[in-house]
Amino acid sequence: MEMVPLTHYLFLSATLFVIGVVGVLVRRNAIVVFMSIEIMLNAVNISLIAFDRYLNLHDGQIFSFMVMCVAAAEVSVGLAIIISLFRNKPTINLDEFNIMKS
Amino acid sequence: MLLKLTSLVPLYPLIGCIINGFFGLRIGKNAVGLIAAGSVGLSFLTTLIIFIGLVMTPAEERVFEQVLFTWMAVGDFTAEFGFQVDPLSMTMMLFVTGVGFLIHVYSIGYMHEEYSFYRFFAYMNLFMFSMLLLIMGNNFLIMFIGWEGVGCCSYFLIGYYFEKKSACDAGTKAFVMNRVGDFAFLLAVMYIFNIFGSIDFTTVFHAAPEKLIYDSETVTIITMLLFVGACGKSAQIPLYTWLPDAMEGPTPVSALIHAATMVTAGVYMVVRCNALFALAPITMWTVAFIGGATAIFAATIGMTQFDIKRVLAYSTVSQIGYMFMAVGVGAYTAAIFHMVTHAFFKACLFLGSGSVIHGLHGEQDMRKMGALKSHMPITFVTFFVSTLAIAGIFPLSGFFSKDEILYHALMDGNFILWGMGITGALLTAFYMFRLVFMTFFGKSNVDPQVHPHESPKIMTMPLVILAGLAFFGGALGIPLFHGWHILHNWLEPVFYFDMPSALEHSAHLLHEQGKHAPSWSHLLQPEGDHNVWVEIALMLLSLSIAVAGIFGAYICYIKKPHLPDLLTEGQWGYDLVKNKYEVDEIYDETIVKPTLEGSKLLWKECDAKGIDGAVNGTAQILGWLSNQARNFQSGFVRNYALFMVVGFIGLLIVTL
Amino acid sequence: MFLTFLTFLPLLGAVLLTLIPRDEEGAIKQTALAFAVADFVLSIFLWTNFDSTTHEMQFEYSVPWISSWGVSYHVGLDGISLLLFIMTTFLTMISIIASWGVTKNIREYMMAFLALSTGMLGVFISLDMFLFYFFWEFQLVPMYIIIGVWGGPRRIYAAVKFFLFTAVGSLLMLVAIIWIYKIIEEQTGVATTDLIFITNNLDLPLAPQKWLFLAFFLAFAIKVPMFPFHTWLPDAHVQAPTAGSVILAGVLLKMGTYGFLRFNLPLFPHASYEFMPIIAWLSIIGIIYGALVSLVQEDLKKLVAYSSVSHLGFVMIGIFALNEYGIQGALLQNINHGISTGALFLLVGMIYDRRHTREISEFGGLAKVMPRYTICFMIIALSSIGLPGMNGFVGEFLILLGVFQNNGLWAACATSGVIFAACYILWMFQRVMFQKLDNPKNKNLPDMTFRELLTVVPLIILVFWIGLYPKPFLKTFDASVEHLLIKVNPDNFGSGKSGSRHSDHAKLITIDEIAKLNLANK
Amino acid sequence: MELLIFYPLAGICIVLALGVVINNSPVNSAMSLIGMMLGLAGIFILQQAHFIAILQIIIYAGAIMVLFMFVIMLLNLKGKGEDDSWISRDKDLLLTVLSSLLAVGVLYKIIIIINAGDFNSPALPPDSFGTVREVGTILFTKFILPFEMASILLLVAMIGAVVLAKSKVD
Repeated sequence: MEMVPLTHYLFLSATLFVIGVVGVLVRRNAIVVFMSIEIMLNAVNISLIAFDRYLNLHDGQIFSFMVMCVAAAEVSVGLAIIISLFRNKPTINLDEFNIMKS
Repeated sequence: MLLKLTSLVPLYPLIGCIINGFFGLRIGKNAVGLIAAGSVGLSFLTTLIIFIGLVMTPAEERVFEQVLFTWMAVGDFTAEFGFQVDPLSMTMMLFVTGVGFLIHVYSIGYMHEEYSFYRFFAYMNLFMFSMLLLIMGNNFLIMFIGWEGVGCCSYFLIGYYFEKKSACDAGTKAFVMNRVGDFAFLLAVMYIFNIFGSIDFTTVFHAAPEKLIYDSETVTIITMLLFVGACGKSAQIPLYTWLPDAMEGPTPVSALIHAATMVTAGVYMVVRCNALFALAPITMWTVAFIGGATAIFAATIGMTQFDIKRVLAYSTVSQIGYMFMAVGVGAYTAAIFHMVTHAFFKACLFLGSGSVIHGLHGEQDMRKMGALKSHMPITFVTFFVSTLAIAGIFPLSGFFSKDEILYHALMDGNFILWGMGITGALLTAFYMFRLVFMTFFGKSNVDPQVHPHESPKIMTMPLVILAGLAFFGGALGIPLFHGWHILHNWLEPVFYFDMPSALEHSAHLLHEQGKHAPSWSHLLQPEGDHNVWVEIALMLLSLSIAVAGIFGAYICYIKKPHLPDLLTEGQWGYDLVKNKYEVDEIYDETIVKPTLEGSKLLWKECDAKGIDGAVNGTAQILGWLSNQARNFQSGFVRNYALFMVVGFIGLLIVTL
Repeated sequence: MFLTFLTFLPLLGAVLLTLIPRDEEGAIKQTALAFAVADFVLSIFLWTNFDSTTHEMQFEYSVPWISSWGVSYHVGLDGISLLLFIMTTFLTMISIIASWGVTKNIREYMMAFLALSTGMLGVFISLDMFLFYFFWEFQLVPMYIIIGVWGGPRRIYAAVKFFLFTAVGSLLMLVAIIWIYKIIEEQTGVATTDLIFITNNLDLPLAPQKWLFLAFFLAFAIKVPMFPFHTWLPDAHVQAPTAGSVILAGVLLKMGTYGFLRFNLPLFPHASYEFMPIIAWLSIIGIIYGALVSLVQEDLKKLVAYSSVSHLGFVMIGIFALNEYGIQGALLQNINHGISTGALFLLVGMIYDRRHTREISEFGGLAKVMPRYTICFMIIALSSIGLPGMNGFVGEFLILLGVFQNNGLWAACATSGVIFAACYILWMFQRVMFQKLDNPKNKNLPDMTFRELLTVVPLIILVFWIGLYPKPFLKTFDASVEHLLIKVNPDNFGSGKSGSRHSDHAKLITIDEIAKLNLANK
Repeated sequence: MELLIFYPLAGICIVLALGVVINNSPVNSAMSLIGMMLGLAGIFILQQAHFIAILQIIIYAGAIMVLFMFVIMLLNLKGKGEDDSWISRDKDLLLTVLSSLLAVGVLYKIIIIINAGDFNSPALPPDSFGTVREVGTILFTKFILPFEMASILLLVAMIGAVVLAKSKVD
């Protein structure tokens, strides 16, 4: 039973990461942007675990655990922001919010 | 011992000037006039005393130097403030202070009803001080102080009636043209210091033969620059246009500055530097020819002018041309002799014309004069005597001095020079008598409500003295009889220049530089014999020329008054000469306008657009750049994310 | 210690001014004037007990400031900087008297002036590169404020332009100072910015010398407005208040020339020798260009500004004649220019206060109405033309003499500047003073008041004093210029290199000297 | 044999990830995201990282996605996706092209690196590699500080979320 080579995992993580990035850049809907960020974080987890297993260490896993905490925190705060954004303007289309324009 | 008083001579006019300058208004007109004339009189007396002192000392050591203090001392350049008295400067001092004194007395009367009486006399005294400084200075820098001081005072005095724009323009023009001359003079002084390491007359002129090679480039450049300086000051061909305009000033000013003293400063300077000029034959020829050319050129213009003072101004320019001609051929004594006699009769002519103008309450145009003979007897007599003198009629001084110049021009110079001289003499006789006939003889076309009157005593008395001097001035240089030429014996030691040893040194220096010495034998043959018959013949010839000129004037202006109009109307030659060959206009077009346009161009284009443009340009570019950068802050979160990603990827690409 | 006190006295005055309430205008002016007069009088003592036989620095005082970098507060005066120092205090006093008429928040005005005075004095006395740079930047700020707040209509543009021009120039200088700091550290092991130590020990091949020379050159050329960098001067002068113009023309421009003499010539002698022709031609262009452009100016102050570009062209060509006539002439011309142009600006300011216009066409025939004013204006005009017997001529003649030693053509072109000077000044003088009094507004202009006379008469006295008896001034320059020339004259460039090698022993002593000096003052 | 499991799982994950990005309505994309999370959990198990897999399911698939669904429902966005026609916008077309190009560039780069390195022979870890016990012991011995930090982080996030959401209500 040969093992799945590491490169495949890295390849998978890379593609997922890229999809996440494209999602963030392209979509105007705040919620979907958040989801793409989640995808990017997961992509990172995959490569962590892959290396972890390859190097026979547990640090990767601890790190991905931390990533998950951060992700959770980030989602909660992000969604709270979206809600408050939604309150002052009835849309969550990111392009509406360009008051910061110089 | 008596010579110790030299520093007093310039001091009196200076004190006079300061007193008049500061307290003029308070002490009233008579006091101001008294102080001014008195100070010049005092300096004249001290000059006489010094003259006596100088005559008593034996001929060889008749050079007395008195140094007051070191003015500038930097490195091995030292300029002391000192005076030098030798026969040459003594003659100059004598006639400058003498004529100056008479003119001061005259101007007390002439300027009486002027409001700023004190200002006039303050400037006149300042002028006397600078002129004396120029004459008595013992080095080039002191001469230069006098040189520019004189130019500056002539600027003030020409612009005395400062309400009149023409007077101010004339003053500025005079000062700037003098400045052009001073520019060349300054360069010459620097060149001299560069070669001799000192600017004192004694050291420079003694070292001249050793240091300078005969007819070498350096000596020619120095002497050329000195001559340009002299032209600027003595109004010769290229730089003469300021003198006729200087007639805007009051008449005593024209008499003192533009006839007797300042304009002769150039001749004095060239004569003083004869040691340098003797080594530069090319410059000597240019001096002679420019002198001759100016003599004729100015005489022709003089013939066509109708303003009485303009005629006299052009006659001054032409007479100084004679002096330069004499200097050019090496006859320095003749030049000084003519300068002295010229001071006498020209001052008398100017003062005479002043009293005519004074009598006619400011009328200067000859066409509105005539038959003043009866109204102004004294002025007429003195004027007539001086005109005879300037024309060169036998017993009077003009005859002797002019004849001597013509003689030397023929003997030492060449035939063309002599020809110029003779035609000049003819023209001088003609226009001088034209002036006399138009003003004093003929029918009186003075406009009726002006009734001419004789000038007061204080004005006519100097006229009489000057006329006397003009009459007996010839005694200074009686030709033919050996030893009778007082001036020659008096000035001879100053002009002694040992040409053979100078040529030896030059040949020696040339050998050192490896160049071969050209043959200078033609210079070494002895002085031509002074055969008497040639001189007498010349005298008779010039006398007849003068008489011919007078007769011509008599025909044109007394016998057939309409003849001149007949001959001249329509002729383009006449019109050309009438408006002074358009020299002024040419200068305007070629020099004044282009500089003004050029500097406007410089200012607008180079400064405003060029450099400022560049500076403001960079400012605008920076502004534009920062504007572009502003667009990056588009406010869309997405763009920021994109920049982050792009940045990150760029890093990635760079590092991997 | 005396020198530091003298320099910071005006600053002390400025601080004290804050205590006086704003509306006590009389008191403010009096105290400001008191400080300026005290400063001037004390600086006279500097000159009286200045020993002009040695070139060494006098009234020296050194205390370590930032010892880790080797920067020490090292001040001192020598022949070159002494007279400039005194002229600064003198002109500050004169300009404070001249600004009696200023009403707009006079307190800040006086404070800015006194601070400016300290900045300028600091520049002339500092013998440490870092300190020099500090004062060099410090004096910019008050001048910027003076032009910016109390100036004419376009003052903001002029002030900003003035500030940027000088600041940009001095940045390059800072780079050069740091580079020198590095070189000195390599060569002698002692990391210090002490100018005296560097002047004695710095020994560079030609190439770096050239670059360093250019860096300093740019900074100082902008300050002395040399030809291409001069456009800030007319704007700054036109918009600055009268007193500001006097100080700007009288002192600030001299910092540039002083900088050349203190930095460029002694530190980079070989480069100065190489660059002599270029700078000579630049100054000649400056002379003729300045004179020509001022010929067609309509605004009086702009005319005087361009004339100072021309005068300082003379000074620059004098300095780079690299012989004692040229440099002594240039130093003297520095003082003369300060006096004559300062006085010209005072006089122009006076008619500006009366008529609130500087257009020449607005005036005419003032001689009838204001005789005293005309006489003063005439004397100052003639002195700036360079009439012999007045101060301008002495300086100009020495400079031209020095330049003639090197090259006749340069001297000829420079002397032609003298003719143009006569043209534009006399033409201006004629249009303003003479001719008919047709403009009704000029009919009843009051003549000069006593206070105005008080500002101009001392300058006129100085004009005649330097003109007729310049010996005391020339004597002060003698020793220092002699010393400067030993370094600069060409035949010891070559030996300069080997010279510093074999006499290292001698050099080392100076290092201990510096150390000792610092200890002594602890 | 593991490859047989790995490829389908990876494929599903990629497809679902694309679904998240492409789907117009946020609900569909939320659903596909949940699917992807579960797929990933499977991959983790494949990697013997059992602890992380369980966590993945509980935290990601469970908590975070629930939160998403909650917010979507709260703001009733489910029908609103259509104005979000992200393809047709002009300016952003440039953006998409640019980002996809970049993505391809990065992928290409990563592939080069991966092939260059000799990663593909993973060591064989002992059976108890990814179990909860082992990871737990390490977590509470070596990494106790990060663990506590994480708890504080979560606390802060909670307070933040509450403050942000609450203040607007009253």
